Amino acid sequence: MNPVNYLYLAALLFTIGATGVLIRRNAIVVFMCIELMLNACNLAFVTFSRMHGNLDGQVIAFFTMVVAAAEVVVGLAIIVSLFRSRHSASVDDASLMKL
Amino acid sequence: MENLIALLVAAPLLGAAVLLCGGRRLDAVGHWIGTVLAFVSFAFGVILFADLLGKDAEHRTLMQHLFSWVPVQGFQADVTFRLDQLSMTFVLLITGVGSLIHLYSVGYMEHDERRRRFFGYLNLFLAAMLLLVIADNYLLLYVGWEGVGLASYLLIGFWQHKPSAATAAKKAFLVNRVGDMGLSIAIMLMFATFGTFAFGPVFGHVGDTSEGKLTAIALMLLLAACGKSAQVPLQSWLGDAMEGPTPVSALIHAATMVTAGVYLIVRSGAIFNAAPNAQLVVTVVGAVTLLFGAIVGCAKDDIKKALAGSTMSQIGYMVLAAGLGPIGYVFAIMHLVTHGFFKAGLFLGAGSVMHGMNDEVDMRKYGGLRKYMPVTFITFGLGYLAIIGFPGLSGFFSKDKIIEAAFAKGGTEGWILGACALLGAAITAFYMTRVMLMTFFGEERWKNQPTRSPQSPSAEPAAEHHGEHAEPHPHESPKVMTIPMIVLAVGSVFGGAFFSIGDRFLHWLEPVTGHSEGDSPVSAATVTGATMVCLIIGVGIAYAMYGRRTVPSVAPRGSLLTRAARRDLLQDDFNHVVLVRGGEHLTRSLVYVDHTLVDGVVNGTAASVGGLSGRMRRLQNGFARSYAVSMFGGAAVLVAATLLMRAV
Amino acid sequence: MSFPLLTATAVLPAIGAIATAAVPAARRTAAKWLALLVSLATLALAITILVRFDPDGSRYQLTESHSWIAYFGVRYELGVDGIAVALIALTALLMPFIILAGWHDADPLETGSRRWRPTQGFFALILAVEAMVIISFEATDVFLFYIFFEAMLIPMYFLIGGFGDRAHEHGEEAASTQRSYAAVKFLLYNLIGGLIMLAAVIGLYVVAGNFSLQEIAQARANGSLHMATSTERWLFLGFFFAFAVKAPLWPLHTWLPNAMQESTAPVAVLITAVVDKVGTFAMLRFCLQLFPEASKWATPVILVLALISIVYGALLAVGQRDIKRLVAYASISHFGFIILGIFAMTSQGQSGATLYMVNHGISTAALMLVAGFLISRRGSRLIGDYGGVQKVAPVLAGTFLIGGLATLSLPGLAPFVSEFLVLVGTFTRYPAVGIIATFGIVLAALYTLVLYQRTMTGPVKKEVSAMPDLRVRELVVVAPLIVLLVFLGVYPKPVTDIVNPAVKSTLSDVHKKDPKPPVEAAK
Amino acid sequence: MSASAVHSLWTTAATAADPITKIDAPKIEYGQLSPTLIVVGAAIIGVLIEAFVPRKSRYVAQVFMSAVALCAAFAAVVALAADGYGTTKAHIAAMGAIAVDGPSLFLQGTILLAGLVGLFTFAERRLDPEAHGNRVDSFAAQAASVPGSDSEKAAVKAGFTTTEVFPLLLFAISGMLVFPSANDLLTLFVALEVFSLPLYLLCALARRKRLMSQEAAVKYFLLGAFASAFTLFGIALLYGYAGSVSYARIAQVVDGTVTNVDPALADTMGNDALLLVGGAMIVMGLLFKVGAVPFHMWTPDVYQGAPTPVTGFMASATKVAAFGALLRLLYVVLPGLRWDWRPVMWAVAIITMLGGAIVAITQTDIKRLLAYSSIAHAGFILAGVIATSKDGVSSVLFYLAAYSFVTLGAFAVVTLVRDAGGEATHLSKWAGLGRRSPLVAAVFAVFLLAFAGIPLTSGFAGKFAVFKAAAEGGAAPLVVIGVISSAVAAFFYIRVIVLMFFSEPRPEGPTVAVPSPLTMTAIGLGVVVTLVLGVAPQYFLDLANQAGVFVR
Repeated sequence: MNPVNYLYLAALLFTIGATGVLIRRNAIVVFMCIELMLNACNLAFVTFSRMHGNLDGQVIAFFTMVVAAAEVVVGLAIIVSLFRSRHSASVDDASLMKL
Repeated sequence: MENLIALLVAAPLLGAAVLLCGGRRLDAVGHWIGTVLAFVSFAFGVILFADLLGKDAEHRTLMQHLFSWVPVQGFQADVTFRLDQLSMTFVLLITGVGSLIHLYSVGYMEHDERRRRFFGYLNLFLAAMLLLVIADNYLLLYVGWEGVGLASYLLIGFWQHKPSAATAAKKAFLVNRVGDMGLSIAIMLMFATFGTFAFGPVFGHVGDTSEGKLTAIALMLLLAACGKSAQVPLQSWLGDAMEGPTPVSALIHAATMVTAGVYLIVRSGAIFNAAPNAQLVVTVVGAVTLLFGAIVGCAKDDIKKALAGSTMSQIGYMVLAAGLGPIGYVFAIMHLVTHGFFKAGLFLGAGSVMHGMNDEVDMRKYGGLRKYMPVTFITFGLGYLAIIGFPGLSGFFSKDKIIEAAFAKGGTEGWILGACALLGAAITAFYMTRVMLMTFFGEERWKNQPTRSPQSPSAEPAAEHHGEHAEPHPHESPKVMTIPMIVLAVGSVFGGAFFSIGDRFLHWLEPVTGHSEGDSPVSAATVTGATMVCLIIGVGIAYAMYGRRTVPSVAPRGSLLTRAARRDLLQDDFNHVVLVRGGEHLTRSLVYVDHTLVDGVVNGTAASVGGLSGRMRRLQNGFARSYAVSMFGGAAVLVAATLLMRAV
Repeated sequence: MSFPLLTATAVLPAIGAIATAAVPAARRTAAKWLALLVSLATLALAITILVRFDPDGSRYQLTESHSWIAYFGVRYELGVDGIAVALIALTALLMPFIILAGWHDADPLETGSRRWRPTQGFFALILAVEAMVIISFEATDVFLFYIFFEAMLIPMYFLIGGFGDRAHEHGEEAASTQRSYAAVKFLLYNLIGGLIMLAAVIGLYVVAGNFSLQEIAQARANGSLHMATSTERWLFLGFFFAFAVKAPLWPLHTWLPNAMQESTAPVAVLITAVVDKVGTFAMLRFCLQLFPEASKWATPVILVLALISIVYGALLAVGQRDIKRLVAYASISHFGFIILGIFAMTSQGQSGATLYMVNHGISTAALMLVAGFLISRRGSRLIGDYGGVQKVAPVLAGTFLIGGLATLSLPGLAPFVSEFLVLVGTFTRYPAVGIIATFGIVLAALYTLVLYQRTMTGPVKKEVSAMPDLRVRELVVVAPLIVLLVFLGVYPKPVTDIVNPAVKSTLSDVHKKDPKPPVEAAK
Repeated sequence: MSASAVHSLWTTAATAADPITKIDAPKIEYGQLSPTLIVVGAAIIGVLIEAFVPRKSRYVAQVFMSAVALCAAFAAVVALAADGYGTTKAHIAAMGAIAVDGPSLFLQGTILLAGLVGLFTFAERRLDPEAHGNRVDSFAAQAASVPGSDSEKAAVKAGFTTTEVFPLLLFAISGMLVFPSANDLLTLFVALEVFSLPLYLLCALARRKRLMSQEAAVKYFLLGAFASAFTLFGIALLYGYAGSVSYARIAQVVDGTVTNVDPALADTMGNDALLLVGGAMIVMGLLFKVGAVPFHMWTPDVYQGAPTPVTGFMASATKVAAFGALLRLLYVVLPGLRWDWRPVMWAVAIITMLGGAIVAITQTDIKRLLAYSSIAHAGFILAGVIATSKDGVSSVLFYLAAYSFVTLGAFAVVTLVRDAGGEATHLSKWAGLGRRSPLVAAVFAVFLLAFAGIPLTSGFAGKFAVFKAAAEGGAAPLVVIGVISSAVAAFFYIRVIVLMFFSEPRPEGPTVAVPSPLTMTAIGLGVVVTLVLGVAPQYFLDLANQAGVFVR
């Protein structure tokens, strides 16, 4: 089938992820949506690499995974500490600072 | 010899500086310093006069160039003095009368602890006035012009603790400023037209320029003259100026300063001659003022105010004469000099009376003073005869000549002006007789009643010691005061005759002012006759009203005209309503505008930015997700915009 | 190269400022004396400039030129023409008096830690202002000028906001809020003006490629640098706006009354007599030289604004209840005259304007400082709180009167000469404008005499009945100023001789000739 | 599925099928990468120190080692620059991954100095009162413990200190060093994450006001990750467009010198769409880092919540790095697209300048105020970026250098003004500071005036340089708006000065702590640089000018 469709899929996933970030409250879920966006990027990379017929994209995908993993480590650390001090993982609760 | 000219001014200026900066240690001798320096200046005047007489008529002009004052490309204002017959006349008048009045003041101000300063001011005035008359260009003249204004301001307001005095002083200065505006505009016009404002060049090139320009210049000069010489419409300050000590009224507001306007017109004769329309205006102003002043003079009960009115009207005569051109210049000056004598004498007499009457100025509280202060009575009487133009006395000659000249103007206006002059003569006779009778004759209305009219609290400390007791003890003034009065009386008796016999004065001045006999429709004799008739009528009426009947010590309500005249023919009320009130409203509203509009706009902008900030700030609501929304939106817009850029 | 006289004149007060600020808290008096001595030394330097300057020599003299920020094409270029010399002399001259007059204005209040050193700060700031003003008079590099034109706002700002009249009708708290309002207003007005000028400065660089006044002016003259008409006009407006705010010209004037009202008298003098002069000076030097055509294009509007300033300022002065505000509005009226003289573009007008800057400086200083002494005695700025002062303090009243008479430009005192020159210069080219401006002299008489009458004459108010007369220090401040007023009124030639050549060359920059009188009588 | 695609796939498969005789090792110019390598190495050593050095001596070891490393790295940068790598020998190192040229060296130097100053403020231990007899810095004793819990108290009692901040700092710096010199999109992305992640953590480590600190961390992290996801997708699209992530390659494709667009892509989506959308998304990621409107909203909250030393470091170094990357992206990769992105950037710059300045007016917290001012400054710098000229580049470089030191100094001063609850950041508490401690107030006033761009401060020189470049680049309206907004900005800087000097001090007002030489050097350096760059900027301007050329 036409690899371009994979691109459409990637774009779709990305949008879903972004929407999730915008509408979900729970920090963990928001974070997962971001991961989803990253994976959408990966898909796009792989597809492009396939279409261009060079391996750069696939290599980049690996990098992305590593970075995503690192982000998970940091992100979870932060979110967990927040959760422990507030007993809630809701992003909206964390709004001491405003205006 | 030229170098003496500067000394004329220097002497009194030195006096002023010493006395004003000297401090209290000079209090003891200050007045004598001032007086001596005044006489010194007079001495210089006499020497110079002798020198001038030594020369032949055509070369009687001394010039002294001191230094270049304001040199800017094309604009050359130098400190140069010019002493010709005209200036000389004034120099003698000013220094002569001035010195006498200094002398008089020594006695008059004896009890004032600020006497030193008084003499400082008097000297300052002499210096400024002399500068005015010997300046060789209009700008320097302007300096003297405002200088005398300043001196008059300081002297009118000399008793500054009296609000009325302070106000009068301010008023005098302001009204004069309006006149000065005219003078400065005139100078600008001259500079724009001739590229200079020195007498010689300007008069020399009058021929080369259009009549319109000249008329403009002349009218501006006239405005200045009106201010200084209290001519309608700028006359209102003179009456109030009587708040000043009497010697000041005598020197500044009778003999010298107020005549500066006449000097200006005569000095600028060349310009006026070339601008007949302007001359017509001058004559009209003169005629109106001489009637105005006379009428006001009739109504006043305050002896000084009455005299002030008369001054106004006499100067009206001079201005009228000056307006007539070469026909009248000489006589204007002549009347000016004689008036200087008798009016100064009259004022000094009035001062002497007040001195004896605890500074009472209301004539209705005088009466029968002749036997208490004989010298004053005689000198005052001579002055009186002089001013009404009693045959043989100085007023007779000078005024008569002016009336003739008025007729000699010819044409309808000649008749009208002449008529006014005659009428004026009649009224003069009336009000002066009234003053005379109310003061020196009739029963002694000051007996058994406390003087001191409440509305004028004690001015002179003289009153403060032998002040508040029931009734005054009229007494003759000390020698130091009477001597000047006597001298002036002599002058006012013989001055006119001396000048007129053989036309001495005419020949003396003619080189400067030029002279022409007009074509008078009526003979000199007729005019004299008419004047006599007017004189008799005036005196007669006055005698009927004030000599025969007893004078009520409280002023009767009087006719409408009288009441109007008491209030300077409502001219002050007009000023008050239109200028003062209107001005107050204007300034108040402007202050409001400045605060709300001009300032408000700025503050408003600032406030609106602040409000905007407050609103924008609410977007920052602390919710991470809404931040994300803005980012997402931003990204979307960014992408869309980029694509759009490519599309268009 | 020779001794950098101009730099020295500017640097000396700067060093003095630092030194003064460094004086330890306990030694206030030492700081005062130090400041006074520095200002006197600066005066000495200024006088040497006056002596070394040759009126008939080249246009800019004592020039110094060093590379500074080559990357911006900015050079450290100093040079003085007659106008600058006159104004530098004025500045250096007034400073000792200002310092002396403010001798006790900054003695510390109770509050504040012992490290808080208001006195040192006060005098240091004054000297800093002097340094910046002087160098902006000397700068012939637009950028250099701009930097100090802007930078001088900061010390002024602290002077206005930090130090005010001691006794205040509404108490110290209200006073400090009003002060900071005035200070902020001053700073924002001038800063906005300056920033708009910054845009114009950048624009000028883009067009001209460098900042050297002389180079650009020459290039304009010989046509090698062409500016599009619209560009020139925009740039001119950018410059003029800043200077008009500084001057101040109606309707950009409203900061001045607040600033002068809230600051102490010496600082008020500093504002109106010294700092504001930079604005008018800059119009003369930069606007006319850099943008001659645009200047001519804008002249009608500017003349009208100047006229409004004259009349409006005078009328508002009449309506004031606060002595200092009154003087402030009077100054606005006077600045109207100065600007009128500059843009009349006649030699009389511009010489008059320059002379006016000097004279106005001296006369306002005299009037304002005496007013300050008066206020410090009674502790109120309201005219209504006074009356009959001349009875109890005749010398004070006398000096006050002389200051007032100078303000209403009485002949024989210095301001008369300059005012008349301005009027004549304006009249020869724009008669109507000249005549309207003449009304200013009547109004001036009005507000001055009303002020004098209300405060000094009349029955003695009991609050003032115990008022002491001028002290020695105060006499030392006032007397020389009055002497100067009289001297320059009688013999202004020394100043005009210095100024005239500079004005001549300025006029040639704008290709204007004096209108010839139809009748050449003088020749 | 188009034929050509299959064909290309086969060919690659074929080449891949060939027996591999030898792999030629990639050529890495270690010397030229030394600055980065030193810092990374130091960071790793730091981790080891955490692991093996006893708690007592960690602090000293960490501080000493980091300081040495940063100085060494800076020395290396200077050496490289002196060796001409900034100008003549500028080239692309590490197989095209890293550019060693003027801008990167200049920015690396700036970042390293900023990092050093940041390190000093991190290491400050005199401000807080001693807890149980041992000095404490502004970081949580034990980040893991719940705020206010017993474990936290225990940690404090035990005198724990989070010395991990130093390795984290070093990692962040290393990422920032790479960021502006990255020469392909992948490196760019990795560098972005490398310096972002440590910052996220550092934000969470405040000793006082931990809830706010954690909140700041969460917001920063989530939004940052969100933004980097966009960046990554943008990278993917560009890769799709050009078939490569190397800047040079993409630039060539954009210019049309080479065309290797996969026909399949070409006919499905007009390939420019890929380019434009991808470019826009990457730029958006960078604009997020520089805090440009509308991607700025994290700035105030994070600046306020993070420990002040971190804020200072972040505010200066992040901006430097991000603008460096932005410049390189726009000047090296997308110059061919100038006419597409310039108008957009115009708009961004304008709203950033005005927005930042206007909102700042009504701020009541000094840290938030500085945050908004940093937004406004981002706008000014963007004006220089838009100039698209050599002058534009060098002016931006100069501005960044000047700005970063002022910012560090300002935040360092903020750490000094304290009351019972830690730093007294509410403006009302600053009232009358000038009376209590004139020196501190004066120093802070200097910084504020520099922010406001008053002449004789570095702020003015920078602003002038940027506006001048913009004007010459034909962006006169931008200059005017910039001038207006700096007038607005001036208002709130002045407000603070008024507060400090002209208003009466409160009785219960804050005290000013006497810092250790560390913070003193930080502040002193800030003042010195501010004044030197204000009075005699010539040398540094020349430096920036020489460094103004990107290697392609």
